[in-house]
Amino acid sequence: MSKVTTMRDAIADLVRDGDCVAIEGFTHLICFAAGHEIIRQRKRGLTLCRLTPDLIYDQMIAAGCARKLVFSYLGNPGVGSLHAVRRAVEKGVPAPLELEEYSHFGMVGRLVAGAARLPFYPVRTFTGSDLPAVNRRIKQVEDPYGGEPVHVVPPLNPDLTVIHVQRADRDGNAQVWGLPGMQAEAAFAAARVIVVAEEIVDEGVIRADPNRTVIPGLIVDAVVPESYGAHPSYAQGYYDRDTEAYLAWDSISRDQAALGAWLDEWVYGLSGRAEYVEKMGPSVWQRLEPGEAWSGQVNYGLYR
Amino acid sequence: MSKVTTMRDAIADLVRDGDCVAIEGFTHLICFAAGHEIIRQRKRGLTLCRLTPDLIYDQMIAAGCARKLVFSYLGNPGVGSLHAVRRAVEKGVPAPLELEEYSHFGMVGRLVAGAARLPFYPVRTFTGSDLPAVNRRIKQVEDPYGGEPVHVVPPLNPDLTVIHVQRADRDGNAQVWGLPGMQAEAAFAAARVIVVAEEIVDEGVIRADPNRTVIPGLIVDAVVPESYGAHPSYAQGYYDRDTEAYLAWDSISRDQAALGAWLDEWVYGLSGRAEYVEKMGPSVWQRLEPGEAWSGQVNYGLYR
Amino acid sequence: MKDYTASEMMIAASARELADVRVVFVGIGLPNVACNLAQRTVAPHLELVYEAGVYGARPGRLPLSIGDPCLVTGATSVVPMPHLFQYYLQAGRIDVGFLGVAQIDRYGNLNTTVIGPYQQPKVRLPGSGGGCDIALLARRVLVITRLSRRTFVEQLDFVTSPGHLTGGDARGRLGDYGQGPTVLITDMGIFRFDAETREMTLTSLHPECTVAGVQEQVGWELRVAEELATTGPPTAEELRIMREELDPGGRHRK
Amino acid sequence: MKDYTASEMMIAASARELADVRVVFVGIGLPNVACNLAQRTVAPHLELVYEAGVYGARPGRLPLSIGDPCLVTGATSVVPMPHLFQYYLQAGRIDVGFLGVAQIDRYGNLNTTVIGPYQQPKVRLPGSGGGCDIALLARRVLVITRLSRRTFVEQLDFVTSPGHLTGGDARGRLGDYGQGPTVLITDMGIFRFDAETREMTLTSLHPECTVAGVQEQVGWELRVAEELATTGPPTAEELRIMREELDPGGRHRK
Repeated sequence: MSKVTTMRDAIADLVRDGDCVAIEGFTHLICFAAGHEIIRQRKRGLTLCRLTPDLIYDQMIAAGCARKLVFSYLGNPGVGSLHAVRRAVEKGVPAPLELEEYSHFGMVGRLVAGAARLPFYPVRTFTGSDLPAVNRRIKQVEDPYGGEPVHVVPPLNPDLTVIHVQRADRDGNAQVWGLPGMQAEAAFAAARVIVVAEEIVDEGVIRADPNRTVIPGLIVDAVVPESYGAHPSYAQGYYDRDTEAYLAWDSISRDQAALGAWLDEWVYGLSGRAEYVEKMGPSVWQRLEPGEAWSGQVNYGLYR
Repeated sequence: MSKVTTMRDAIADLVRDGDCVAIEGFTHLICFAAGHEIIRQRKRGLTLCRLTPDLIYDQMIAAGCARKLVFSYLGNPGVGSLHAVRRAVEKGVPAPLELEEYSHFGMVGRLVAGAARLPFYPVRTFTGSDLPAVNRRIKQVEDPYGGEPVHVVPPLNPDLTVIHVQRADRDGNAQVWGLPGMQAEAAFAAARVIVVAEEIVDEGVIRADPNRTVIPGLIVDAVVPESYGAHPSYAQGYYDRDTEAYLAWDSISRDQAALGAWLDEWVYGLSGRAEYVEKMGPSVWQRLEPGEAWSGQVNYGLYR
Repeated sequence: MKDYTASEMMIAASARELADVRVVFVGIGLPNVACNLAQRTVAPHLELVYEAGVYGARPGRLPLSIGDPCLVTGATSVVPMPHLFQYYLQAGRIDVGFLGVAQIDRYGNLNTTVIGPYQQPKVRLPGSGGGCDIALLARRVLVITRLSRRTFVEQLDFVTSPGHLTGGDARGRLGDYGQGPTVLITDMGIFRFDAETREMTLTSLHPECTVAGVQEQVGWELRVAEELATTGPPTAEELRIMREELDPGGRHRK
Repeated sequence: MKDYTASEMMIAASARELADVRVVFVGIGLPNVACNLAQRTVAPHLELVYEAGVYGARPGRLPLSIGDPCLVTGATSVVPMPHLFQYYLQAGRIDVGFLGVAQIDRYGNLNTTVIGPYQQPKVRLPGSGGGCDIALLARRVLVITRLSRRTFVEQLDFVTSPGHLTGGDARGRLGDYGQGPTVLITDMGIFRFDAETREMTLTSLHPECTVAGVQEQVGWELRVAEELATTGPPTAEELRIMREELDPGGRHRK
């Protein structure tokens, strides 16, 4: 069954105001295209979850989509602050933002518990930190085998998770190489899943290498083909992380007006990712094109 | 650093009488070569751990290597009983065997806890089953978030784990395709690890496809090249599961004398796996040779 | 005279129960044959899940073991076991768990552990494997087994995999688990579990079988549905697939 | 006059601390530069671990982010994050965790969360990321940061990542965790933590730096080792690698 659709339709159908939304991807495969479409469709009151909110949530928060953020690292990775988030937290601009924070391992545990339908997940961290004091969802359980008590975190189950992948078939069976991050867990934990793919491939391509499949079509509601949909983050083997864009965001986002102008130009002013790619221009995509480093292939063997 | 050695030396150096040993591999990649060498070196008093003891533990128990079995499925998969284990359990022949049993999910949880150094692992199973009544290591913890109590199992940390893989480099960085089973968890949970590989490859082969690496050399003590080392189990893409051998074992193992003669011929009477392969003869290996089904390859991209 | 065996009838009837099912967790032995037949007949889009770590298998032959290499080649996804048991089974993604059994009672509780006392068993059976986990966590459970007084007992020697426990709402009170056994397929007829008492009830007899014949193989007073159906015999196509493709050796069809 | 910057001295000194280390968990920012320099100088077999899921990275360029694609291509193993955090970090497989910081106190406790009160922060910092996890679970921790009164404070606004807590055996009483910070490398000197009190102690001054100069940047009365060493200046090779290979733009070397 084909679930292939456009980003516009997928977001319109599957994102509701007030939803808990995860656009996952740890540095790798962050679906900016989905985030921009959510901004464009002026979704409101979202709880946004990600380990690293990154530029995409900075943009969504600046655009007024979110009321709450569940996270573990609130920075522009390798650059510095997320200024829009800071304005919301420090000054309530454009609106106050509720924070619920963990360490990375805490967020990892939350998503594993969500995917596994466990009531809690044990993580040997947080001890001695002030985090449990400001986040009462971090609790402890006794060790029934007589050891020390261990911290636990509750499951995280987004209403919607968006996963960007290198390739998927029409049913949503999706493959990733390079950093798998929390992609599988975020998808399995969610009630609804959008898979956004650099390429739509035949089912046979997926079945030729089943060990690379991280998400089965079974849990996928919509499949969106969207080339360069993760820029300025990256897709291993397809394009590089756009360091210049991450550095440039630091100055754009320091000023709410400049940020507004950027959103007008790059999000509201465009119909979708295809226009973004065209407007960005071929020199950018050329600069980000990696050389070749092939995996080699393995024989699964034909057994009849 | 090269850790390449022979099976004889690896077993002599790394298996001690009384050890807790896991030769892991769920149906796939069960290292019979290592089990036979343990029999040949007459190791004694072992606690053997595996989800499915399979023929290899049936043979090791018949040979008197073990005093205890930790497991979840005590059968000849797809065929029927493990007769040597049954003789030990039902009649104490050749010696009594202590059993500690779980469901598969319980064993999965034990190895994950062992690999993750967690004091326990929660699994939503066992409720309503008699298993917790006969295995007091299965306990419950309260859900601090107000839900139902959940069963937990304790970590399993073998003294030694043997993992069979399709390929590894000299440092023990090992890759598997096809069923990954509990290979990674069993290795990470262990104090000592032997990697047995169908092929030793250059480090560059491993680094060309890092997503396929399930075991890092970091946790590996010895690397043994051993072609056909998993027979009559199989290595995906290398050789088929030997259904005939699994069926034949049913009658060989029904009789302790016949089984003893089999051990004399196929284990004690041979110096190692190379002789076993030669004695088995080319027609067997030809019968088990699969056709080709290649994975295709992916581009990781060169980033400089 | 019938031109098929009782086992062939049982396997065909089992496969038909999967007609509307999307995802089945396939147990070892007879369930394996039935699910593979279903995928080739009534349920071409049936996703076969194997505890070894396979989702979406398309085996080119009948696998002897549930970890056969033919389950991997051409599958949709192959994953480590913690992933399969947690994100698929425990998460409630499995529509049907399909199990075989050594002993079963009237409430569909299953024993695959021991005959006799646990500490000094008369017969040591294989144990749970994934059985207990599947019985609790699949949304519902199908059971396939041959009728016999050794199998259909008043009192289990050991409850490996919970069915409806003592009947009624006993299972519901266990907590957040699947609904347990809904159908039991045997070599003489099909049983369903009463909506209220949860006792197994004969609802369909296979051709040429009788209630008295079934009762003879069951260790308690059998409950029979008011309207008893007759199972349609195996079709020529079902028989052809079983005999030519799935089990030419006849291991499971005898 | 020195032909290198204070930051170059700091990075070189940090890299040298990794001489005998096998596995380092690399934090974002300065630790990233120091670990990459170490791999190219004193520790060619150093295994770089990145929280994004990379073991055994051999980056061909200095990654800006800890999830850069250059960390993946040519790495030994790339795994999902639960695997990395549990089987590597929590299991005690990481020899050294290498962290940067916004605020640090005399016992090596780290704050990367807020300046000011948590609920109404003056400055909202990035938060823990993997910091708290690495600080607890790596066998020991190295910290790299520039000296300044804003950073070296008497009292943290928030303990994100525990160091030695209130000193003495306070950390040991926490339970089964790593030994915490053992070395702190700054732009003016190197500190180690007293075996008994666990207070940070200046043990080496970089060339042309003074105790008084260090004290000026620290918000409490500094503890200085009886025998104070002088750090060897960056070698020509260290400088060449930093300047030509790792950070030609000078982002971290200023």
